[in-house]
Amino acid sequence: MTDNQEQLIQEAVEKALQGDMDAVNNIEDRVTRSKAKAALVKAKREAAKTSAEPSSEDKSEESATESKPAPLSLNQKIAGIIASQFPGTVDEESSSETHIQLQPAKWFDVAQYLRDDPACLFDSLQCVTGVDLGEESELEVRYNLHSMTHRHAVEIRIECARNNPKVPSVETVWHIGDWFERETYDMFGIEFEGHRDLRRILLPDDWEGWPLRKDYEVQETYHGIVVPKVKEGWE
Amino acid sequence: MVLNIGPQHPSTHGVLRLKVVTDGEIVSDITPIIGYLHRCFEKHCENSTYEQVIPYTDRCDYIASMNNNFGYVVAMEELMEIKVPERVEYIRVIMAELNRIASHLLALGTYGLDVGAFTPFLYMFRDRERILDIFELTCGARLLYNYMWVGGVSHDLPVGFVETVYNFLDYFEPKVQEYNDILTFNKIFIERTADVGVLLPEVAISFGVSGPNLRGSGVKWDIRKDEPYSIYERFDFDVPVGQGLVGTMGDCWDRFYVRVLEMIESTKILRQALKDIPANGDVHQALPKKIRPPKGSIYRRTESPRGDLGYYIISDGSPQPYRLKMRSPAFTALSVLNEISRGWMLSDVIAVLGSLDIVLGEIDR
Amino acid sequence: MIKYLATIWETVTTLLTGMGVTWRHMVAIRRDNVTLQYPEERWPRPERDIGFDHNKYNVIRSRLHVDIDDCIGCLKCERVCPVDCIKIDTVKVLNRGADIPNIRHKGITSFGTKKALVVTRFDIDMTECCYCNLCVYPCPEECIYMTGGPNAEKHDIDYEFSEYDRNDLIYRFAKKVSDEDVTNATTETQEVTD
Amino acid sequence: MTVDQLIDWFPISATWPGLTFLLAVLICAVPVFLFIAVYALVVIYGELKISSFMQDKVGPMGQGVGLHAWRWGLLQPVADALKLILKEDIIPASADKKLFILAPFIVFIGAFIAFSALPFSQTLIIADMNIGVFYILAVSSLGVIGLIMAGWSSNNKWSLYGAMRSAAQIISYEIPAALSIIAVIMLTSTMSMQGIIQYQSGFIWGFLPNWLIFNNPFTFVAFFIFFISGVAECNRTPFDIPEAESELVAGAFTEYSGMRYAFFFLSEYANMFVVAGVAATAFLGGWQSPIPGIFNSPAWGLWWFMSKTMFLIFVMIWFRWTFPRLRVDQLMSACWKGFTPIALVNIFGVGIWYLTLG
Repeated sequence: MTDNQEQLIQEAVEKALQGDMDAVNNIEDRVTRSKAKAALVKAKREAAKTSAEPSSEDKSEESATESKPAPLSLNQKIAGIIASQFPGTVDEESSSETHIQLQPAKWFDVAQYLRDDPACLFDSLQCVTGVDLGEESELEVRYNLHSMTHRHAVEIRIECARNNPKVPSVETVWHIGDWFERETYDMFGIEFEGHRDLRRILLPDDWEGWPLRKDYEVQETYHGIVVPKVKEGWE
Repeated sequence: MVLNIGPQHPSTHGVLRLKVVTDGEIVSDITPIIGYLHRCFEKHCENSTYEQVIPYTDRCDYIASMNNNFGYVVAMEELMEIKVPERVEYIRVIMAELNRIASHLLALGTYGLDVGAFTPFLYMFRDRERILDIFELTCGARLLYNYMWVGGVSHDLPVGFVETVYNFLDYFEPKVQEYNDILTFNKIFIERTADVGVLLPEVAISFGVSGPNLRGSGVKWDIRKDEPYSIYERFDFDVPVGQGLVGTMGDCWDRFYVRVLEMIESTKILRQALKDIPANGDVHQALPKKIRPPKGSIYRRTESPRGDLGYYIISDGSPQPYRLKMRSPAFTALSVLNEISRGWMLSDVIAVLGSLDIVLGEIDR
Repeated sequence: MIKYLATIWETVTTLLTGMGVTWRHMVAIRRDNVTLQYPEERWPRPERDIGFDHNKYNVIRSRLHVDIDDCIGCLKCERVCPVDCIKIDTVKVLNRGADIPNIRHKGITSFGTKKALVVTRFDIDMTECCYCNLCVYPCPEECIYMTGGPNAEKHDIDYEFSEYDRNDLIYRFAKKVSDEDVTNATTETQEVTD
Repeated sequence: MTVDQLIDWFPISATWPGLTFLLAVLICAVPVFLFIAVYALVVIYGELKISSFMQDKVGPMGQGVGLHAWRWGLLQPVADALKLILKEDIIPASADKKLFILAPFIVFIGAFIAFSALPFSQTLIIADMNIGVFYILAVSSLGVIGLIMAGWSSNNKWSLYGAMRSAAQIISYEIPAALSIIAVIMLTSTMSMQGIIQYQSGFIWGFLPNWLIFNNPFTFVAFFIFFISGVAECNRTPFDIPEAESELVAGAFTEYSGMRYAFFFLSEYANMFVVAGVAATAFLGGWQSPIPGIFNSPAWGLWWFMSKTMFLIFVMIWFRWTFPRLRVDQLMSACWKGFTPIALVNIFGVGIWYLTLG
């Protein structure tokens, strides 16, 4: 690329940054014009990143709790309560503003406590999501709890190993846990100890493999039926 | 005797099998068996880009697909911190409320069928057709729209849209009184639904039931009011709650009547939204060229006609969602069926199932 | 005793009001009949302009149609389709924008862009299409649209496209040309036409 | 024109009494069967059209190329009948064959032989027995046996449910029907159908025809009791629990198809006609004309009887497309706590009214 083309793009990009775009548009050669545009976009993105950086921290509090006046303090408050009641279950470093990371060990008593403690009163389990954190890293279960009386919500995450994932079941604390956990087991193979009848809920009972894991391959045939249906004359 | 209200049955609202243990007519235990309509929605979403997910969210709750889109789009915009122009917000609220009326009309109509009354079903479907014509006018499709996109809507409103909706509202309001005459206050209907399948508030909350089923039991919880998203805090409408006018609070009749009142509330919202919808504004202005949300996760709930429709989206910066979980309200409603219809007769199980208003597409995803 | 009579009275009155409603509907059938006698009366199509910059553009989800002469083979619609029901194969042309008469290939599209590829295969499987209209938006040449789309006057809107055989629902839009015609048309050196 | 006159009319009646009796019965039975078939087609068409009008639809209109349902859907019932006849008669493998085949005929016989006592006009009656009404009530409970056989023999849980429910319903709704007929017999002091109608000639209270419905308030209520329990006897809404579509798929007839299903269909409509006919005879003055003086010839008599019965059948169709369905225990409590006590009160009421006012 000749150097005058380069320096032509340079000053076109500066002019465009101050606002007048026609400097870039009236470069007649198509190739250099597209290069100028690309350079312009790159320059704009750096500018945007530097300006966006300072503003992103304070807006990332738990989205569902903006009704609470001090969003940051809720997670700290709840984490504090849990830590005080059950020392050693909350590991501080990985729970950020939006969620609380817990050890699977005493999760059942923590859940019981969260539901009955007058300060929290999380009486409705909104959603249980299973997550596969990556090819070889662990699995994770995320509970979204919500309190009908205090109208506040919190997210609790529990990690479990990949080979034999074990998480205590909260089915007796919130009745809906029964079906949510069966679905998470169905999709991820996470064993929920203490669950009444842990079997697949959506997939047929004798389906092999856990579909939503990242390392999942579809089985070839199911009862003789070829699973991936390929239409003839199409591929 | 174990009776299979099988996947192929006139009143299971989709492909659902109920294993019912009965002695004589009295039902002692019901185990719903689901999964016949499982289409791996969450696996599909992990292999398609963010804008390709929208037609899939349509097909979860195929009766209220505008509200499904709305839930997904609100969650995505909060994840990507996109501010949508005023006109788009108003269009979305109008579409969501119209779809809520259409979905409630279907729920009430099929409930009449479950209880044995044929004619109200056809009256309600005749009115639902008018709403589907409005949707066809706007985005071409009648049931599955792919209308709401992340950051805007696919098409702007057609010319003469506001008058059409006004005509519909004027046509629709007297019709609700007609439904009340023929079905809601019909003594046989009251006999069949009052005090049947009573759902206590604590049981409802611990089973995660939400929407009209929860409000029928007297709990005043509506996400449009308590966790306002989009521009719902601008409209004043009240949240109808079951008072046990006929039987005890929380029975099938209350859930039915809460849906009838909710339709009237939706018409109020529609009238206010239509009054002050901004005339100009490009609906494609905030559409991002390439949807690449920043790394992070979000759980956002919206009020679909069946209850709390939640989307848990985890993105890793790539144009495809890393994990997308849809929390379906009908899933929780079905889990409470066994709890409230134990000890009733066989025809009551059908009545209770109808009053919970479940859609199997959303349960099985 | 009073309660017994009250329920009887309430039953009779509510049942009679219900019967009154159906009687009114029966008597007024000529005024508010809703059904359409299908073959004679057809469903009215939404003929209207929704204020887009295209002329007479109306949005309708009926049958997909492709003006193959305008297609430059950019594969955008194939990539965006959520159910992968579009399959396109293209072959590189020797010189851009040149017509190749013997395989009826037009070099310039109606928007004036010069084509660099010959589209040898453009199949849409309408049985898998989910009518989401996502392929219509990214097309630079606006050559793929639901009939009645941007150039509605060329193809009137039709929504009756049922077939007896499922394979007929796979629409093949590419020009019917044998493979070796295409290969020798695009490989041997051609004198530059423009 | 009754069977006895027909027997005397035959020259060989003295030599072979058995053969002539058989011939006479045959000569009377065939027209009645044809009448039922034609009447069923008319009522199916009526039900199609009335239900469609009530639901803002126009019903079958015979649109489209080719014959289809001709003009205004008139051929639709014929098409339905042909469809049912031509369809394959499936007998489920595990069904109890003999009972399965026999059931529809018993249900149809129950309704068919009740026609012999219905007074179509002054002269047009097949057998003017002096126990006419009692005979009809007794015979119409035959259908229950057929339904139970159908429910039991098709070896399917749904039909067993349907059969048990219909048995309980029909038997328990015969009580109020019979009690309200007793009120009628107390007044007319004869059980023969023609006798009841003769009693209802002339005027009452000046301008009203002397129909029993206007006789006194108790018979007025007895008419509605009889009519509603008649609706319950032929399993029509709001009492159509035995073949409730939304619960029991099709109740006792789930496994039937083709000709056998047609017979169940036919017997349901025949039962409707019998109930409407008896109600018209007992309470609405059978073939008496509304203006007692004129229009009293036998031809007019047939017209009045048919129009009253058809009106009552229209009301039954009207019920079906308006009301939801009662639950089984509500149905029973309505019968035993609602209709039977009122029917008993009617009997006393009629008695006291008859004694005091003469």
